[in-house]
Amino acid sequence: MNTFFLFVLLTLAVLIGAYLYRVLQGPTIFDRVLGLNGISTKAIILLILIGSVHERVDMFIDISTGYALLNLVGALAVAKYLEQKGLP
Amino acid sequence: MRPVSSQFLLLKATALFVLWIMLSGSFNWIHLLLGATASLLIAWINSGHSPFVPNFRIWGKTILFLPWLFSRIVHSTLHVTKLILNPKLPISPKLLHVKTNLRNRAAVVLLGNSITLTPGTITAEVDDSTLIVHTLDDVSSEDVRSGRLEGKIASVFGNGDTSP
Amino acid sequence: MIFSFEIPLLILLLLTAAGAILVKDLMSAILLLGCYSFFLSLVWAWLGAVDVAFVEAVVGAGLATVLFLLTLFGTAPKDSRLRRPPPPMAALIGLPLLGILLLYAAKDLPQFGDPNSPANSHISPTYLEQSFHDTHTPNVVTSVLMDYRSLDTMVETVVIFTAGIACVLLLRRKAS
Amino acid sequence: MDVLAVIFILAGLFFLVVAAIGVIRLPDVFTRSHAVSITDSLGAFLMLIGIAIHEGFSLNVLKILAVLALLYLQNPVIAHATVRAALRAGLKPWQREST
Repeated sequence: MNTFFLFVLLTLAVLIGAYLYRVLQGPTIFDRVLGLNGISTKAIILLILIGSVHERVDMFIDISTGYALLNLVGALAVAKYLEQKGLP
Repeated sequence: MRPVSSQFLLLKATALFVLWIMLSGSFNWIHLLLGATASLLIAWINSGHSPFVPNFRIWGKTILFLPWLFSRIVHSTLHVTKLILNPKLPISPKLLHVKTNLRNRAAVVLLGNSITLTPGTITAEVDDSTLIVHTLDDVSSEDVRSGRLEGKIASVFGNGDTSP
Repeated sequence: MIFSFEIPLLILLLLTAAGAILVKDLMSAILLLGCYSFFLSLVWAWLGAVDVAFVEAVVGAGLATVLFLLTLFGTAPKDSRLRRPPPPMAALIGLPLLGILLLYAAKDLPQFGDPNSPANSHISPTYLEQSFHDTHTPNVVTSVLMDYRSLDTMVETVVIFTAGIACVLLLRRKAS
Repeated sequence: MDVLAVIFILAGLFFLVVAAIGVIRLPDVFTRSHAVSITDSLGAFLMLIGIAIHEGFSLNVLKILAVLALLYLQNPVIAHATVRAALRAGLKPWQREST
């Protein structure tokens, strides 16, 4: 089972690379924001998976919950900022 | 400032308290007391912000609505998956202006959220009676254009659409 | 097995850091820094340092992004593009040399998780066994931070408090 | 039990891969946001349910379900905020040239 989880973790890391390409490359700033949102969803999944590998899921879920809640605040702040300032 | 609905306050405090128990995982009485105090305090501090007055009668119907929404999500996810994996990328994105007859603000919020949650359609702008929806192609926007989703939500909220 | 997931994470970390330095406008740099601290928190989580990962995720990825954005709100002119001079020659040569030196020195450090290293054979067991007897605090991390290192933590708190006051003074709405 | 968990996780992984391909392939912000919403809706759901099955019944399952509910509540809000900001900033949605 651990080998399987490692495989899933590595695949997710590669997928994060795809989103990171969008963040680094993205023609507009909104592509970057979108990539960041995708990465943060993966982050939550990855944290829980890592917890499952370490068999301490309870602690890792607390991290992912906190991360998800603050991610909402951050993403809304970014969107608000871009709405007011327009395209850079 | 509108008067604080005590029902709503208690509801918020209960939700926060459940979150507290889940995160702490301890049933020690001092932890429970601290959690209850903190959640009541937070709910009281934040009581001035919410424009919604909860309507407990529709909750059962809302929970019944969710499985239907989930089936639509699965359906359109499969559709969008086919679109993306198709080498020719047969998409024809466009912006739709959708008029809605829903007058209840909570209903409009639920409509917008359901549209966004379904892959293939995303709410780009919400006005009082118009939603601007971006769609990936005509198949994925069928529920929105035919008014099926709106009909379902209207039936959740009953026909008492009079309260704005 | 422990190292095979770190390598892709570290590659992502390096890419993000390079991107944050090379990117052309401040907003993108902020987003990339958010990404960066998220990857860092994943590395901490993978190493088993859960509380460090928690702080990194909450403060680094969440709070710092919002604070940077508030700063941009308050200060940025219309054009927030970065114009940076080319790096000085000394830095271009000196920093890689320093990095190589550090890597060379790191070879002599004990292996990660080595049970015979001094940290694991003397210090950690002492703290783990004695801290409750000394301080009556159930959490070892808390007892180290708040009791053994209390002066250090107090001065840190002073620094953070000062920074907080400065933030409030800068960001508060003008009374008009 | 573990077989079921593996099936769920692999199915979730499939949708995550599709979403990543979509994020790379699709032409503009609006269409890409659809690809991201696949991840949020079904990929994360299947993945987290798989992990919950693997964990067996305990308080952790409740926590995982809470994270899932949180994702379902917040992701539409984030996607909507981003797309609205893009629209208000004056970005034009991509359209096929031939039509």
